[in-house]
Amino acid sequence: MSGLPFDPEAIRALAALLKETGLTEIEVAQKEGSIRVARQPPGGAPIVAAVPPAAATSAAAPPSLPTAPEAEDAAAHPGAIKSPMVGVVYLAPEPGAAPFVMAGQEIEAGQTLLLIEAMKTFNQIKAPKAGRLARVLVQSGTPVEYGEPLMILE
Amino acid sequence: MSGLPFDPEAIRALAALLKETGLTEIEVAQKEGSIRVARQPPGGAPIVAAVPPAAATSAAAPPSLPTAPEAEDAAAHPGAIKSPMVGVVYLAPEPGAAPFVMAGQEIEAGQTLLLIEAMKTFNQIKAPKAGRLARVLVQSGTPVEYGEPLMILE
Amino acid sequence: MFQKILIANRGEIALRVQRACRELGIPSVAVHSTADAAAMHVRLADESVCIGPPPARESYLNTVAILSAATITGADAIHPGYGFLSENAEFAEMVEAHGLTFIGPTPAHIRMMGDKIEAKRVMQAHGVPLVPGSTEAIMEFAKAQRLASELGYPVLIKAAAGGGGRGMQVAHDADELEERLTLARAEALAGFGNDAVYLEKYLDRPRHIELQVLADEAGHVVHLGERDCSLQRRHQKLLEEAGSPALTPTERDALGARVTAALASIGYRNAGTLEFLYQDGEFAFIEMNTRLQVEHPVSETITGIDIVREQIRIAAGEALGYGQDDIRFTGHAIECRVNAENPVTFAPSPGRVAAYHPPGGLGVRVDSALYAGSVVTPYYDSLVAKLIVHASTRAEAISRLARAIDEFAVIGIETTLPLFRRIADSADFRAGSYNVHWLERFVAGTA
Amino acid sequence: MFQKILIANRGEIALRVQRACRELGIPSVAVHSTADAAAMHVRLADESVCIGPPPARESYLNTVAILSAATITGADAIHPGYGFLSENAEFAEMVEAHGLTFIGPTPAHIRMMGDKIEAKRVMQAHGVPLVPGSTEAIMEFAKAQRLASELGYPVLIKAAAGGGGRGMQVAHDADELEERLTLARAEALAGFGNDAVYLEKYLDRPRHIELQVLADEAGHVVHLGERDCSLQRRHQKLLEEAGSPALTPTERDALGARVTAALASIGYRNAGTLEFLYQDGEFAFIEMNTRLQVEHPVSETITGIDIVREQIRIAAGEALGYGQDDIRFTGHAIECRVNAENPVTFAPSPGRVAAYHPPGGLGVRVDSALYAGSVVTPYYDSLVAKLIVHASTRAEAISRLARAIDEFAVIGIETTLPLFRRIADSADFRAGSYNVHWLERFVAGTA
Repeated sequence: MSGLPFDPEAIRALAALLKETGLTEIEVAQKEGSIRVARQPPGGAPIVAAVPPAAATSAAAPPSLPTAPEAEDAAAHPGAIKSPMVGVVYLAPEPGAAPFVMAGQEIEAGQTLLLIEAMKTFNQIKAPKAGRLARVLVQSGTPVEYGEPLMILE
Repeated sequence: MSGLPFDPEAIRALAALLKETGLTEIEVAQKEGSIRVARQPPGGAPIVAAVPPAAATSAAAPPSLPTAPEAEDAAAHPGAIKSPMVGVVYLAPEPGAAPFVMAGQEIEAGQTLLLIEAMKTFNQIKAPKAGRLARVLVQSGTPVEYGEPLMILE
Repeated sequence: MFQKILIANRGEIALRVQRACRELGIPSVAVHSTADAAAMHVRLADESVCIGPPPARESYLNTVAILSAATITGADAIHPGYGFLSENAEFAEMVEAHGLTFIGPTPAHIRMMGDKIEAKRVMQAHGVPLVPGSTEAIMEFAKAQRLASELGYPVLIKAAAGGGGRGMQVAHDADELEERLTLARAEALAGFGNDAVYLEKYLDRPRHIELQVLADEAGHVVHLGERDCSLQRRHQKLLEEAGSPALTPTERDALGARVTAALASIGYRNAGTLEFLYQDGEFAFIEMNTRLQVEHPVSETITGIDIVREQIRIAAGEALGYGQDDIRFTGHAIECRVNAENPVTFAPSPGRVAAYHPPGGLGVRVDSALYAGSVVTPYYDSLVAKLIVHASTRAEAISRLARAIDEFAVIGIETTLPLFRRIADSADFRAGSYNVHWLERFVAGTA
Repeated sequence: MFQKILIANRGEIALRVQRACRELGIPSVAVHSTADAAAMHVRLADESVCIGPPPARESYLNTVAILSAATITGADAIHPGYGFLSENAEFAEMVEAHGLTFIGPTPAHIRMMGDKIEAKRVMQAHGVPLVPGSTEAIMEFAKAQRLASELGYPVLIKAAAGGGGRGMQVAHDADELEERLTLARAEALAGFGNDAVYLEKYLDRPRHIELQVLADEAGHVVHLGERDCSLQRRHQKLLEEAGSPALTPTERDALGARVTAALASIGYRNAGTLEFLYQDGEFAFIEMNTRLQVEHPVSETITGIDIVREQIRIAAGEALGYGQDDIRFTGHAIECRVNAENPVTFAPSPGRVAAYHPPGGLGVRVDSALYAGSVVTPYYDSLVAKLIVHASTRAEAISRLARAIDEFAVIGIETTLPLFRRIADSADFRAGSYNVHWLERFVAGTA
């Protein structure tokens, strides 16, 4: 016996049955537990069971610090520099000064990209590698969450 | 028997029924557990998984008047004679008498097949067409629900 | 106590009664039409019997099928819920003729209160105030004319066999009277098989206030306080609260004393509700419902008394075991009737519920037979859930209602939840200043 | 009142606090780790801030991130929930140093009660009975030996900086004492960074009974009655009820009077809970929790008081506005902590919740952050839902609990619901005859 908390043979057999019968879903429930297998039909829509409760309540206030679709895309970018902390972003060493870096610029590894202030402490965020700074996604003086994409370094 | 924690034949039979009836989902629940099969219509909408609340609670009492898989099959049979009312079935005109009809027998349209007693009234159930009585699905003296298959007339 | 109870209903109220049975340790039987084979009250049932095809007339109103189902399952009592057969005296008699117990009042009391003219006569005889009007059927125009000019226009013409607001006509002046009277009688005949009508003074801005009562077989009667059900659309209640924002405890106590004395006099038993119009500090009895009501949870919430449990106990011959002084009213409760309807047009919205997530937390109760994957069919009432909130004060209850509605997810069908969210925010509702006409105006945007 | 409250927690308690904020009309900020980006407390939030990666140390215990989140969102108060930073005096000080309000007691009181030896000294000085034992740290074996023989074996060795049952050792006789003492000190050092321990007489069959208190800044203190939390496994509470089946109202009132007087003397404010062992009719104080507790809903249920709302009001400087005499105890309440664990082995069961359907109806409350499609991660506590029932009597509450469990569907993960179903059926539990050791034996099949 496999020691797994389920019977892999049973799942394989159900999967074969799915294929054989052309079904898209089989669920078997017994005293010991239940197994459900599903297969997406070719070209079909995904089978999703979960609808977020919040989706129903248009009355609910939208979250602030919204993640714009643009930011979502950016977060998935392999060259995204993400915020390592919650705080406020500063793109220049002091008000009125020139920014540390600008979009389009070639960056060296370890070069300071921006500052994040958290609890009165300014933390330097440095380039993890050399590359071209494709985009700056945040504005000076704005708050950022943990994990929020700040810049794209290609 | 396969030793699998479910009956592949049952699933195949349900799959065939799905196809035959044009349904997209069949769920059969019994004391021992439940089986659910679903098939997405070609190019159809996503199937949202509905899990019966009761499935979680093995402590819940099983429904009485359970619909056996046999009865499920029979109900889908085109020659099924279904009960037009709730009541108690009698296969013979009186205790000890010969039954109105027996399996294997050729039946004429309008011939009395059985009685259903509802509120002290005995209602004759007659053959809707001529044919061979393939199966008798109920026993004399047992209760039936509305729509429950009684006999198969082929 | 009963061995097994058959629940002759469907939807949330079948589930409500099933829960009470389960908590009393009594097995129950669910009955259902073929359309409801996968309904929640069937899924969670100890036992279930399919009693007919989708039309209610052939299933939930099919007395023979229901009594057969009780016989074959060995049930010894039937709970009718509300609607369907719950106020059908003939059915109650049939149940008793079969040696089973009807969980409700006697057939005689159902019949007495089912005749709205007779109900008014009885209540008047026992000191309950009425709306000024006729206490007998008006069959001649001349008599109607005489009475209407005595009462002063506008007058309301109501069917003696009606109830719940069905088959009513308003005559605004003498010129309209004959036409309205003819119309009302025709409607009454078509709707109830009886063209007897009666006249009442038409109140222009009443609240609908009703009193929940419980009475045991030994003649002990208590009331569980009032419910304000003034938020109505086309005479259908949509939101109820207990207590009424318009009533003082003194007014409640005075009305309660009068009503419980009247019911004790006529020997009423089990649960019942007396409905009143309330305007200018005066109550006027309009009708009595001899059954459990949709809005019973608000009374349960403020008193802590399980009304369905009490119905069953009383029907089994048990004594109430407490008096009026033992009943305490705690905080404020509001119920919203969540219907499967468009919240603006009120067009029915049957369909498959793709996702369902009720609100939770402190002071929130949901009575619903919905579940993810369930289907709201077009055959029956559009009520799919009742959201009940409880809090120390009315203001807190309204805040709780708003947050609970915001959490309530019913995906796949339209519901009236957004309407209730708007009501919760409205200044008039928050101030408690509304009458039976307010909601129509609010919906029309003129409140 | 506050302009905006940051809720420094997750799961059901974050949702609980969020609901209270919403009902008070106060916007709130949810914080979350990356693992909780789709969690219910984030989905329903007015505003949310991701504060770190999954490990609690880097997110929910990350004081800098939480204070930064409060700063950037403009929150003026922080509610810590329970667990995490809720009893961290340094955090409370930091919050106040930043000009924000910590919704809880003063840092000084958190610190006082965080030192379990100091807490006992303070309570003793104010007339609250203790378990016989040392009221100072035991650092030498000789001293421990002398005290243990005075108390009589078995004795319990506890960490001064511990609490909640963590880091305890039992010495059954003199031979075991040195070994157990050494072990306890090593555990205390590893677990709490402080090897101070103390000795208590080991009670063989106590109940765990605790008293919920509320105190405003003006020094008004009330208690909301007791909770019986004797159903524990490995010192973790699994089921709590109010009131205790073992206590009389007179005992409750006497203990309450003593405790509220003691807290008034030390100037305690906000919510708190005093935990006692109760055996042979005697109470013995063991520790005080200076925060909201998981099981607070049972007290809310029997008193009608919204404890989280009160915490917020008190922190904003508002007066309680009611005295002890205004608090009424109505009916009986039971809470089950539904954990994502195998109900037999208690192995954690993280995973995706395929379907979720909480029970409804009269007297049922569910506090849970689960929803269909939500994911129970392996990073945090296994508590996924609290099921709370209320009824007129304890017997009815148990029946209601059983039927509610039968309706509760959580598909995709294992939960402890089946265990609670078995408990509801057990004769010992129904009789109320259990102590803190009962559940371990019940689970082992020897109860």
